Amino acid sequence: MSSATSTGSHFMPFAATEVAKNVDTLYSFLLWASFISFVLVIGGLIIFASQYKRKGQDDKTPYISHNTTLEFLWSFIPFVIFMVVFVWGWVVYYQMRTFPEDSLEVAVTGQKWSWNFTYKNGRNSGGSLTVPVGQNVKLLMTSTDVLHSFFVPAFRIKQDVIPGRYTAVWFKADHEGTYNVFCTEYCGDNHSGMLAKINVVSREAFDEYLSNEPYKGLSPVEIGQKIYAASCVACHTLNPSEGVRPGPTFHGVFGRTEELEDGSTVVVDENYIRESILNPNAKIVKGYPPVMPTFAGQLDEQEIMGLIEFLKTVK
Amino acid sequence: MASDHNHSIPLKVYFNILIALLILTVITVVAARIDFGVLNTVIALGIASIKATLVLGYFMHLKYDDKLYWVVFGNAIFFLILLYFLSVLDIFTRIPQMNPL
Amino acid sequence: MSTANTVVKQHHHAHHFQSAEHEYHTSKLGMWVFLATEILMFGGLIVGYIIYHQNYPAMFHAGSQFADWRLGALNTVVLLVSSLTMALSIFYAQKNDKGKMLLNLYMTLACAAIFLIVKYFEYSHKLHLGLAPGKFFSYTGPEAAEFSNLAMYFSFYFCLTGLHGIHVVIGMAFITWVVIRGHRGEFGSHYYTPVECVGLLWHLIDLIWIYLFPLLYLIG
Amino acid sequence: MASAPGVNYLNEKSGLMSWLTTLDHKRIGILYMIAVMVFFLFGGIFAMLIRYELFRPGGQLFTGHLYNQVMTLHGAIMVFMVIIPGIPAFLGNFMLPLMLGAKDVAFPRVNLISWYCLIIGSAIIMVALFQGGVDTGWTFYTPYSITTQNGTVWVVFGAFVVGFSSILTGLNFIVTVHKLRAPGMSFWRMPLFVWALYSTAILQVLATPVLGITLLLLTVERLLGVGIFDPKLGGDPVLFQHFFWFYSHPAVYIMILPAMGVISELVVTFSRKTIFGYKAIALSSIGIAGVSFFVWGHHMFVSGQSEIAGIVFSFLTMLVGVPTAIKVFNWTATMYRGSIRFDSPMLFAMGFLFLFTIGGVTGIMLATTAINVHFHDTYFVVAHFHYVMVGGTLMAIMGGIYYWFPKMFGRLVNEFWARISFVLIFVGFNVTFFPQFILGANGMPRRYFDYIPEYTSLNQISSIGAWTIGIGFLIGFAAIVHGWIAGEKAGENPWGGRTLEWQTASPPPHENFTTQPVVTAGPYEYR
Repeated sequence: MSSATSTGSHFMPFAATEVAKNVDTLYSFLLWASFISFVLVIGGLIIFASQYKRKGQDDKTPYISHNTTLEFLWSFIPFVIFMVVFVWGWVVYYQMRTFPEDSLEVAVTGQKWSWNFTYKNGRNSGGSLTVPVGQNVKLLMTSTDVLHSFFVPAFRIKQDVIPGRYTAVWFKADHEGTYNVFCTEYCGDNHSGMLAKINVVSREAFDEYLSNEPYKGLSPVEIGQKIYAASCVACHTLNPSEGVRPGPTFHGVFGRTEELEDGSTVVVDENYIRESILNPNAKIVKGYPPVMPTFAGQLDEQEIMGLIEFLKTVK
Repeated sequence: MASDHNHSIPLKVYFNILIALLILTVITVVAARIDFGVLNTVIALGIASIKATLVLGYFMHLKYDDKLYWVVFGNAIFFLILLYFLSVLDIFTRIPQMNPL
Repeated sequence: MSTANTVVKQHHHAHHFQSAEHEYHTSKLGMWVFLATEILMFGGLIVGYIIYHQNYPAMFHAGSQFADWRLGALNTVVLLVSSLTMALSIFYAQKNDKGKMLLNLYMTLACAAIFLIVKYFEYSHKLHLGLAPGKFFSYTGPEAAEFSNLAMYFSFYFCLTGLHGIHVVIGMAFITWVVIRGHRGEFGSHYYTPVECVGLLWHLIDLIWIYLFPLLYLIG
Repeated sequence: MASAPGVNYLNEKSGLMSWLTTLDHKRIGILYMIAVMVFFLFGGIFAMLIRYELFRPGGQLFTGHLYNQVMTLHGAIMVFMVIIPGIPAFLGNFMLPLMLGAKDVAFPRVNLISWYCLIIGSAIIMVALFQGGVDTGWTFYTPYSITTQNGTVWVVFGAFVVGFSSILTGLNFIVTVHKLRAPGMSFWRMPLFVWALYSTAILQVLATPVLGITLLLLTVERLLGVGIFDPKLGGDPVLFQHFFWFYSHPAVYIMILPAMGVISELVVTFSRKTIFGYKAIALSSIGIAGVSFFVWGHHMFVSGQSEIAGIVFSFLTMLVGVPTAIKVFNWTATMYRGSIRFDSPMLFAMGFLFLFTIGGVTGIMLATTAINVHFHDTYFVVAHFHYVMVGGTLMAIMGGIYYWFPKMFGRLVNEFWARISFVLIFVGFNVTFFPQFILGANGMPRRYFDYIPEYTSLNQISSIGAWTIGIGFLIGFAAIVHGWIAGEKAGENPWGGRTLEWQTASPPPHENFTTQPVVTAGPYEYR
């Protein structure tokens, strides 16, 4: 069992896929090649600097204008190295971008500032993706608002997510564990909060996860808590001490009287919460930007109810 | 004196060039009425380029002037074509992906 | 500097140049480099136009049906003639023929004005139909129903012709400046750099129109 | 035109108006110096605030919204208002005519207009601060930049005006190099700084107009909603990136090429030895300028660009590495059997070589498609471009100022404080940015206001380094201001330079040379 925080070689994070290992091999080759060329140049610089200090005001220096052989060599050798690196990079990139036929396909939607994953059987999951170990997984991704980018350091994959178009990545995780997902295309106020997790689990655990009712045996409050952790946490705190985020805090939100942009007030009740989830820009609390995306179509009635019940408990 | 180095182009040449340009305008309008399929754009831009060459060569004196001006202008055209081709290299080689759902 | 006793005013070249001829060639190179930047600026927009034209050929075809090729052709002829008169004004400046030089410059101005008037009628016709760029697009005919992004053709149409039109106006301002100096008798065979440089700008404006005409009016 | 002894460009006229309306390239150079130093101060303050915010995870000073505005302004100011005009418009303006043996640049009025374009453009950018700010990042990627606050229009339009400044400077330099060389100054006798400025000018003239039209379209997009880059209206946001990087990649070389030119001058003078491989360095400047137009897609490997385009751009990018490597090797070889003095300009030149080499080799990593996928938009990229932009260009600016300071003001900068500033900047720089390579390799994305706790310790090291750099630059600037007012009088040629600018008085008279110099040999004849 490995987690996303355990480290791999040469400052890289843990490599959880075959492709990631291939990337690391190329990377360590480059690291060593870079180190050697750096030592050659800077070593030369330091040696010359210490050897040839100015001795007096009338020092004479030899007139060396050029040396064709030497100049050819130090143009040609880097060129050859660059070409080797280019072809090697191409081979690994080809592997990264050739999609296997037998993939588990998952639809990914990025929106400000959360990730949403939908399986083919309609199972929907916000904020975390569960996949089986040793299985090719193809993610088909799009965005509902601006550019985002789907980045999993442990898999060494990254792909921009573009509104109006589908882009794709694939991976085959060889180790069970939980891995970080970051958004790496700047997308606004809470870009750095647009995180998700990939849970790589055994085949059995995955089958159970997919076949189960997602909320079997959970109370509405617990359902709401899960939804909050997946979709709301990036913009709303549970406690003001957690810092300032783009949206109002949920601390004591239920029953609170909020002042709106137009100066009117509204009491936060079930209807207001429901409206704010499905049509967020209808009533904006004063002092906050109108940036929340709609969750209509992403949360079903059971989940909205759960969220409302959960918010009642946040005090 | 500036004029010492100027090849004075005979007036007749200017008028001939105008006539050539007008004829080419007629040709391009006529050509647009006939459907050549994908070649439509190529033909239209080809005729435009012939016209542009005439304007550059005679009205703007490139044919007679310092070759350096030609290099400057040629560079602009070259990098413009580069902008087009390398952008298109991406846009028309993308593999479309479908929503699985 | 020449000491020839002519009726025209003498031009004194700036003192960081060795001679008037040095100044003439330097100015002209500067003008050509400037034209290169103009080519790349317009070119970027034209490249965008061609790429989207390839993406949405049917929509652009539908859009170009609204551009009246007869008016476009008329404007092409007008600009080609103005290019000739501009070239002739330089020719007569070199020949020290002040009257004919000015006559040709006035003819160039007249052509530019005709161009803008035609453009005005084209614009008002389109705006009247609601074929405005971007969010002001309000046309509701059958083409708009068929192509949801028909507004994009008109966005390009107005951006390209608008930027070109601004250049026509700027060009006219420069020609007017040359006319005023010409009336003062500053130009002749010894010194006609401003006439030539403004001429180069004017020809470039013509050159760009030579491409815009088939792109916007003819192919679709 | 002969002028009386003791009369130079600084004291021949006085009063603020004589400066604001001057057509003298040297005075315009000084105007650029003041403007760029002021802008750098602003950009630097923003950098310090960013590092304070990132000292710990979670919010310290700002909300995410405010942080993104600070981050955007840091980027936009440093790129458009400091580093791009930094060397060409300031050192270049001052030195180019002197090095060519000319009295001025070809179009002095255009030169002054270009300074005003910079100032007006910058003022317009500043207006955005009072119009709700701007939080797009300096790259203005669509569709985010279409949807976010109204201040964006001001910044985009301001950058468009600043672009004109760059175009006009480049235009002036190209024409000056072609038409105003002193008698005998053939192309192969031009100093390498002039070659570098010439290559830069080509880039400025050919690349900047495309940025101009792109930013203009973005402005129109926001005002009229034309939909050319808006996916909702059928536009392609990736095409915006193509257009943007068609300029902004060459812009990277607009920033670094003149720095390379400065280093060529410094290494030669302080080694008192002719340059090794003059033609190779000169041609590699032109080569870099040319190839730099072909490589922009390497900023877009994961942008949704096609794989084929990615491969082609990766290949072309590798080609840029070759002329860059040639330069580094040639500078090092120039020091072989030289007679080296370690005055502060030379220290900055050696610091440049050290940092630029690191920036260069990490550049090759980033050019490799497979590795770029992991590193793209992480702190690895942030570290890489700071190594070339700060470690490269700013080191060269500092070295260049100290080197040409006696030429500009006839005085010397205090050597002790200059060296202190070098040590602080050099050490602080590595402490700041080396940890960022590791952060990036570990996966920390850039433009993050907050980060996961695993990244804390490296971020803290980085912040401490940043404040060290800040102090180093403050000391350096204080030394410059002190040198201007009360520096020790320098001789005509304190470093023993051989290029033409050292053949006239320091500071030079109004039209540079009392008698027209005639060139009979190459620029670095140390025999």
